[in-house]
Amino acid sequence: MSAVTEKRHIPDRLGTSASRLFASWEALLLCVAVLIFIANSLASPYFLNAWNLSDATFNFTEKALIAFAMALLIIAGEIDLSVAAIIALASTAMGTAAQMGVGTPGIVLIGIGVGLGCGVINGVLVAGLRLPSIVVTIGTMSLFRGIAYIVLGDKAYGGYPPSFAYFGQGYVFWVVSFEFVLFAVFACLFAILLHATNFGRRIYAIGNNEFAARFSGIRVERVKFLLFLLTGLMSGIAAVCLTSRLGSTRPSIAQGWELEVVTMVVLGGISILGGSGRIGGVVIAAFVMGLVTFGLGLLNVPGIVMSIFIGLLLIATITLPIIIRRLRYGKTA
Amino acid sequence: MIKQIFRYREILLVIIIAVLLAVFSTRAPGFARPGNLSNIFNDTSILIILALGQMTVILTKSIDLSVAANVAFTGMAVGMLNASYPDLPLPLIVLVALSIGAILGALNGLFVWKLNIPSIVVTLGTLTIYRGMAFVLSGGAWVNAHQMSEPFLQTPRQLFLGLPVLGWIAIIIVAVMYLVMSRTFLGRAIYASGGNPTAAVYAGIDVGRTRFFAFVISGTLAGLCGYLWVSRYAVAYVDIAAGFELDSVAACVIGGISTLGGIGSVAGAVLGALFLGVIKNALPVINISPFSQMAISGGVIIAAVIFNARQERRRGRIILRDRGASEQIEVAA
Amino acid sequence: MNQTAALMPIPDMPLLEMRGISKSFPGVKALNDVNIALYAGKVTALIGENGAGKSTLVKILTGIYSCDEGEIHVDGAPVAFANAQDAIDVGVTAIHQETVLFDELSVAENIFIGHAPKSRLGLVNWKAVNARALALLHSLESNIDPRIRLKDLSIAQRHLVAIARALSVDARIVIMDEPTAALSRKEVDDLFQIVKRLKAQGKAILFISHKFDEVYEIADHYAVFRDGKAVGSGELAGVEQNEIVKLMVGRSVEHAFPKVDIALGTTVFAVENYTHPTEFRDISFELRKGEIFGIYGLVGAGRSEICQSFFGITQPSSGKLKLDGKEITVRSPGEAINAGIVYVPEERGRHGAVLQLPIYQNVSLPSLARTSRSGFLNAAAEFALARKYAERFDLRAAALSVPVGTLSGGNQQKVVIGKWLATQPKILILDEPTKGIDIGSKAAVHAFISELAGEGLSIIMVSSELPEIMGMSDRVLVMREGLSAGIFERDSLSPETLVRAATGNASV
Amino acid sequence: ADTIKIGLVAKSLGNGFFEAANKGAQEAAKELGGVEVIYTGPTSTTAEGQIEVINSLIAQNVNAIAISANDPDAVVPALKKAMARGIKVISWDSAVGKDGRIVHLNPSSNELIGKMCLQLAADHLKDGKGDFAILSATTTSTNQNTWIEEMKKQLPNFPGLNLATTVYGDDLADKSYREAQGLLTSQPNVKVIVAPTTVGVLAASQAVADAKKIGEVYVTGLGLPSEMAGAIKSGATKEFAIWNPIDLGYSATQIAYRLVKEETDGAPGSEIEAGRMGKIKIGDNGEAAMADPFVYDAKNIDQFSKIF
Ligand SMILES: Nc1ncnc2c1ncn2[C@@H]1O[C@H](COP(=O)(O)OP(=O)(O)OP(=O)(O)O)[C@@H](O)[C@H]1O
Ligand SMILES: Nc1ncnc2c1ncn2[C@@H]1O[C@H](COP(=O)(O)OP(=O)(O)OP(=O)(O)O)[C@@H](O)[C@H]1O
Ligand SMILES: [Mg+2]
Ligand SMILES: [Mg+2]
Repeated sequence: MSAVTEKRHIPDRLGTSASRLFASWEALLLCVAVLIFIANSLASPYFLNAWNLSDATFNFTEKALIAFAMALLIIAGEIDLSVAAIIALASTAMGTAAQMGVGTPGIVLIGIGVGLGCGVINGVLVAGLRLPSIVVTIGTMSLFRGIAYIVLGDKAYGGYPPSFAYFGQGYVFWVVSFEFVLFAVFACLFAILLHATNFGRRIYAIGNNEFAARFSGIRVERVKFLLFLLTGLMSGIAAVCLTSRLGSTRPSIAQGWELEVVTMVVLGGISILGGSGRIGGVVIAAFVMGLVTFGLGLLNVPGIVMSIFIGLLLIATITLPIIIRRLRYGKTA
Repeated sequence: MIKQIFRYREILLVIIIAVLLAVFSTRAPGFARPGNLSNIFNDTSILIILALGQMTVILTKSIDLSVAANVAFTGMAVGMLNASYPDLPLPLIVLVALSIGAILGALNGLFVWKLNIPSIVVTLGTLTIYRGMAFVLSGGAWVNAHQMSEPFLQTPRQLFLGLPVLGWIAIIIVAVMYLVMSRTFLGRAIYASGGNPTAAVYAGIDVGRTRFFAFVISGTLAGLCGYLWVSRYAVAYVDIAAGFELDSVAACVIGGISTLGGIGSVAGAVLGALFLGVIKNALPVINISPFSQMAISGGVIIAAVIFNARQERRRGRIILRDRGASEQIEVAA
Repeated sequence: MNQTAALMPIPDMPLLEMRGISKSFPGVKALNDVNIALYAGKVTALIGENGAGKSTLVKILTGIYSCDEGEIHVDGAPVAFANAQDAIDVGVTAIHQETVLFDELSVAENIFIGHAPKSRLGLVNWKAVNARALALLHSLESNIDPRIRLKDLSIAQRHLVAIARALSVDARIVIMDEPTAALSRKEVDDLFQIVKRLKAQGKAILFISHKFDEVYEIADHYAVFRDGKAVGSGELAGVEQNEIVKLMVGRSVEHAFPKVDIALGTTVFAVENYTHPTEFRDISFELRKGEIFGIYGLVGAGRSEICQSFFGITQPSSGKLKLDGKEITVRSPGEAINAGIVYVPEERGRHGAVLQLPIYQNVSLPSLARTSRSGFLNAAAEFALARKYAERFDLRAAALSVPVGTLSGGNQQKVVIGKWLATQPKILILDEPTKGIDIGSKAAVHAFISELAGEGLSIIMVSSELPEIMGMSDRVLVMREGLSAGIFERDSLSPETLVRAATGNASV
Repeated sequence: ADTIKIGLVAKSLGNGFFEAANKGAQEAAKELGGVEVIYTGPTSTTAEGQIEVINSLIAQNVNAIAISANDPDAVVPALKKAMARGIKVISWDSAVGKDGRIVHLNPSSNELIGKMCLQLAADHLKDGKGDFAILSATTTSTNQNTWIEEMKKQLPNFPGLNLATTVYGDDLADKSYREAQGLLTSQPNVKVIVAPTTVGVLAASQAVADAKKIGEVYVTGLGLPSEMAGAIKSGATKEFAIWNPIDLGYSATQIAYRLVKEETDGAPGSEIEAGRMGKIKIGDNGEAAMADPFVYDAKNIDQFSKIF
């Protein structure tokens, strides 16, 4: 090593060994999903039935739509806890429109528009005024749902046009629901956006080091603003699906979804501290959560006990790799 | 000292609360009577205690979303204990409450300390687990007033110098927490671990262990609140204290505790909780439609966040170089 | 602090000895079977290239990392440190390479955190803490109020606090990891006074620096690390600098700054009466094609701020910028990059690189618009770009896909400079380009800067190092407290004039 | 033959009222033989939770679903799907929109409940004259809203009785308590608080007791004896009413069974055999009503608080 003048060759990548691939989060999660699938089919004779499995997808498709956008937001180091409240507000707006006799296309546009509008508000507060997103969205969470309560009070809106039911209850072919198709399409779109575009790369840069990203000419505020907009948009779309599925709107709609969406994202391997994670993980996590709730539902396990399982699953999937790594490499790793 | 700079903000909060009280009492003559004020304080006691626990955790750059679930589980446990063994002396029951709370808090803390899992993930998981455990423990059944023993129900209600014991407990906790935060090694370690974790390691502070203790404090206080809650409302059921995790965070934020850790004071947390308490109590009294309450609290939280950020910014030194690790204010808009 | 002569150990038995220390990080053997000894009343200088393992040794010695193999002996008895507190208890204290202090706590709290005097009830006695902090700061010739928050101090004052913190422990072994990197000459002199006093008190001192003049000024012993191994040590007196450099890099290094004289072209960049409400006022200068324009000043003079305002990070309140004769406004780094102005920041870990992302992604980050096709990433183009600059700088890394954070400081700096050159700028602003870089890499960076200027790039270079400023610049702007203290032509540069202008004091 | 599976869906699990209804359902199942009652429900009172529960019941090929709905409209699509797959659906306690079920079994008629609440309020006031306030559950609870509506409708029949205000405690103990406390402060004329929900009566009684206003302000409404025993003892409540949830669960199971067995089609006007409850007559809109609410007071509370 004495003659330093000769240029070293630096390889592009270190070899990706098979063991590394298997140690990835997605692989682990996939195993969990398969295990749960097997356990479910053993535990209940009703599980392996096309229609039942199709019904099971409704457990997660709407939440997953939001989770995709939330994943991007969390990778960028922000969070949006107001998503469920956005659904409530968007649904209320759609209900109001339906009462006034607006047709299905108009209702859908209004729902998505309100979602976008809420996204703009969050975006302005967080990106524009540089406020911490976790508290801002705790605030807008109360605000958005609060407005829904002011509008609706103790009333409910129903009376949506029959054609509106398609978004939440329609099937594209055989057992494949419209919602599931929407889920699949958005999964691909978001995967491309995050992993194959400059925009996606910038999200990672911001999440890892906001200052360095800014110094690299990335317009951090604009990216964050767009991400809040995107989250609002996806919440709007989820609101359309959910409202269509329920056929009615009450201000308490989608209560508590924000935590389930965040759980889905984190279970999908997105680091809550920002900067790392992949969409594929979120997709698998959606299935895992859907399978767990549906499987336990078939056994008539109460919802709150299911949530214990989800909570345990969340902690276990995060803890296990750490413990395994410790056992293998010792404490410093 | 930290407090010097922040004194301004806390005095401001006091003024705002006073103004609120004045405004409300013009709408409802009875509102500002000492009796009612002590009522409000008493009613807010539980939130104050929870906010102090939350503050401790937030100061270390973590968050405890499981406090409300901890209250529910502990409350249910001591409620059932009291119902089945009415003769157990109250001090023992309180000790049990504190211990259960501390154990649940310690569980959170262990994951954060030993496995280095981000607190938001851990407590998101335990939030559902603890509440689920309350359901499993009780089978969903309630513990009602007539099943509870006289001392269990009445002790926190005893008047002492015009204020119920519940209020005095809050005052004692505030005093103890003030001492802990300002005069003990642990207190300094908590500020240091949140303000600059790397520097804390270099200073010989075990950041993980400090966080662990913060979670134990938060859990213990939540356990205490579990008993106080059940006794105050004379009923224990699975859903008690629903939503209090966010209320306690909101109280901290309003009180100027930075969600990025290391900044904030006991007085801030107390005032933040009182602020929320006054609003919550005032709305029904001044006949604001119950439907607008939620929107109003949301608006208030957002306003407080914006205000706090303004304060932070205006506080800049003669030279604008004052950039906390938190945000780079001068960076291009 | 009341060290008495009775406690002084026998001089030739080492006060502290580290034997056979090894430490690995994933993919790197940072220390390999290292032995080092520190003696009471002696300063040992630890010298080595970037990434040689110096800071790693310091961290092991202060209980922040645990070593994989090896043992530490103090006074001949083995010790083990589970955490930083254990090391403090044994009497080891350190000024670390990074400033590791608490912005939100007061100066006194910063100094005494972890070992504050307590009252009988076990509660901290703040009065006593403040008083002791004040006394300590006085002994350092500083009049900082111990009650104000660290946030409100200047960088140099913070360093003093860090030093006071290290001294507040009644330690026998004092470690200083590049303590002078951010200090002006005057403050370095003050620090050296303290070091001499500590020496006289019989403490053992480990001193790490890349600056040989300082090493020769203060050290008694030396130890040289190369690639994680101790390759030489002994008494410094009588050892030539060149011999040490040879040990360090395995060859001798040209010492002269390779500034090549080139004919300067037309004015490409002009700054007129640039003013910021609080940071700087009335700065004017012109930059020509191929010119290296130095900006000199003490830390906190506002050099970084003015450069950052050219780059759109901060906004001036008045004044004009002209690029190629046309007036421009730069509102964001993005606009600056598009205009061809780039800035290599001073704090590379915080502002320069995204440490968690791979090398190639860091290099391509500001150039994504060029390496991508209609917004979609093109990994091949990114690798090609990164490879180009990695080879040009002789980057040392396992692969282009490893995170930048795993590289040593010097190699990180290479990535950061490469990242900016990859945007093919017209004007390159370098803020302390060789801060904390070893002598070998430093020469390479200097050669490269010259080469770039030769290619017609206009360069603004901020530096606190006189030899660097004098060796590299065509002209030098000296700043003092946000104001211009004069622009000096290359042939009128002398250490005296520059320092006098920078300090406003004739007697330095 | 295969056992008949009936899904009994509660508004939420853990609520004493529904637990009692389940007791009745199990009793009916035993009586009928060959019947398995799956008692289930979401853990919080949401429509979404109930839809998931309904989906899993459909997946288990149950023969009938008997539901107390959290939202009359939101569960309809899911229930329609169930009916499309040959499952007989009825609602009980809290109704489902007409398209979503065959029969709805009211615990009592809504008029009667409204009247009962007003009667209870009047009983607590001197000469039956004065102000009272309503402390309800959530703003979206179907039955509470219907009953409040009925109360307002029948108010003219009680001259001198004046409804001061209606507040909502969301079926949360702390919120209800605070609302009650607010009433005590802001509405000094209110002498009776009527809460048509157990959580509400309980919290209001506690608030009255804590404000030392026992004997001055009374709390009444609809509650379970086991939960209300304390309030009666403290004197904050003199009497309250409730129908019998055991009978309700019993009848719902009976009706579901008959529908599955196709002994009846549940059309308006038909009569359905319901074991010890006798015959239940299906009225307009496919609704049937059980008995009058029963009033509990200090004399009989101990006897009933042990049962439900
Ligand atoms: N936490 C870490 N994780 C992985 N690698 C590390 C870590 N810390 C140091 N290293 C590696 O260990 C080696 C020694 O680093 P160290 O910081 O000790 O160098 P140094 O001699 O202090 O260099 P400099 O002069 O640049 O400060 C380098 O290759 C570095 O990349
Ligand atoms: N008085 C101060 N208070 C707080 N921070 C300061 C102060 N002075 C300097 N700093 C910090 O040091 C950095 C450098 O300051 P500035 O740009 O004014 O100095 P400089 O002349 O560029 O010196 P250098 O680059 O050598 O540090 C600033 O970005 C700022 O964060
Ligand atoms: Mg180093
Ligand atoms: Mg600088």
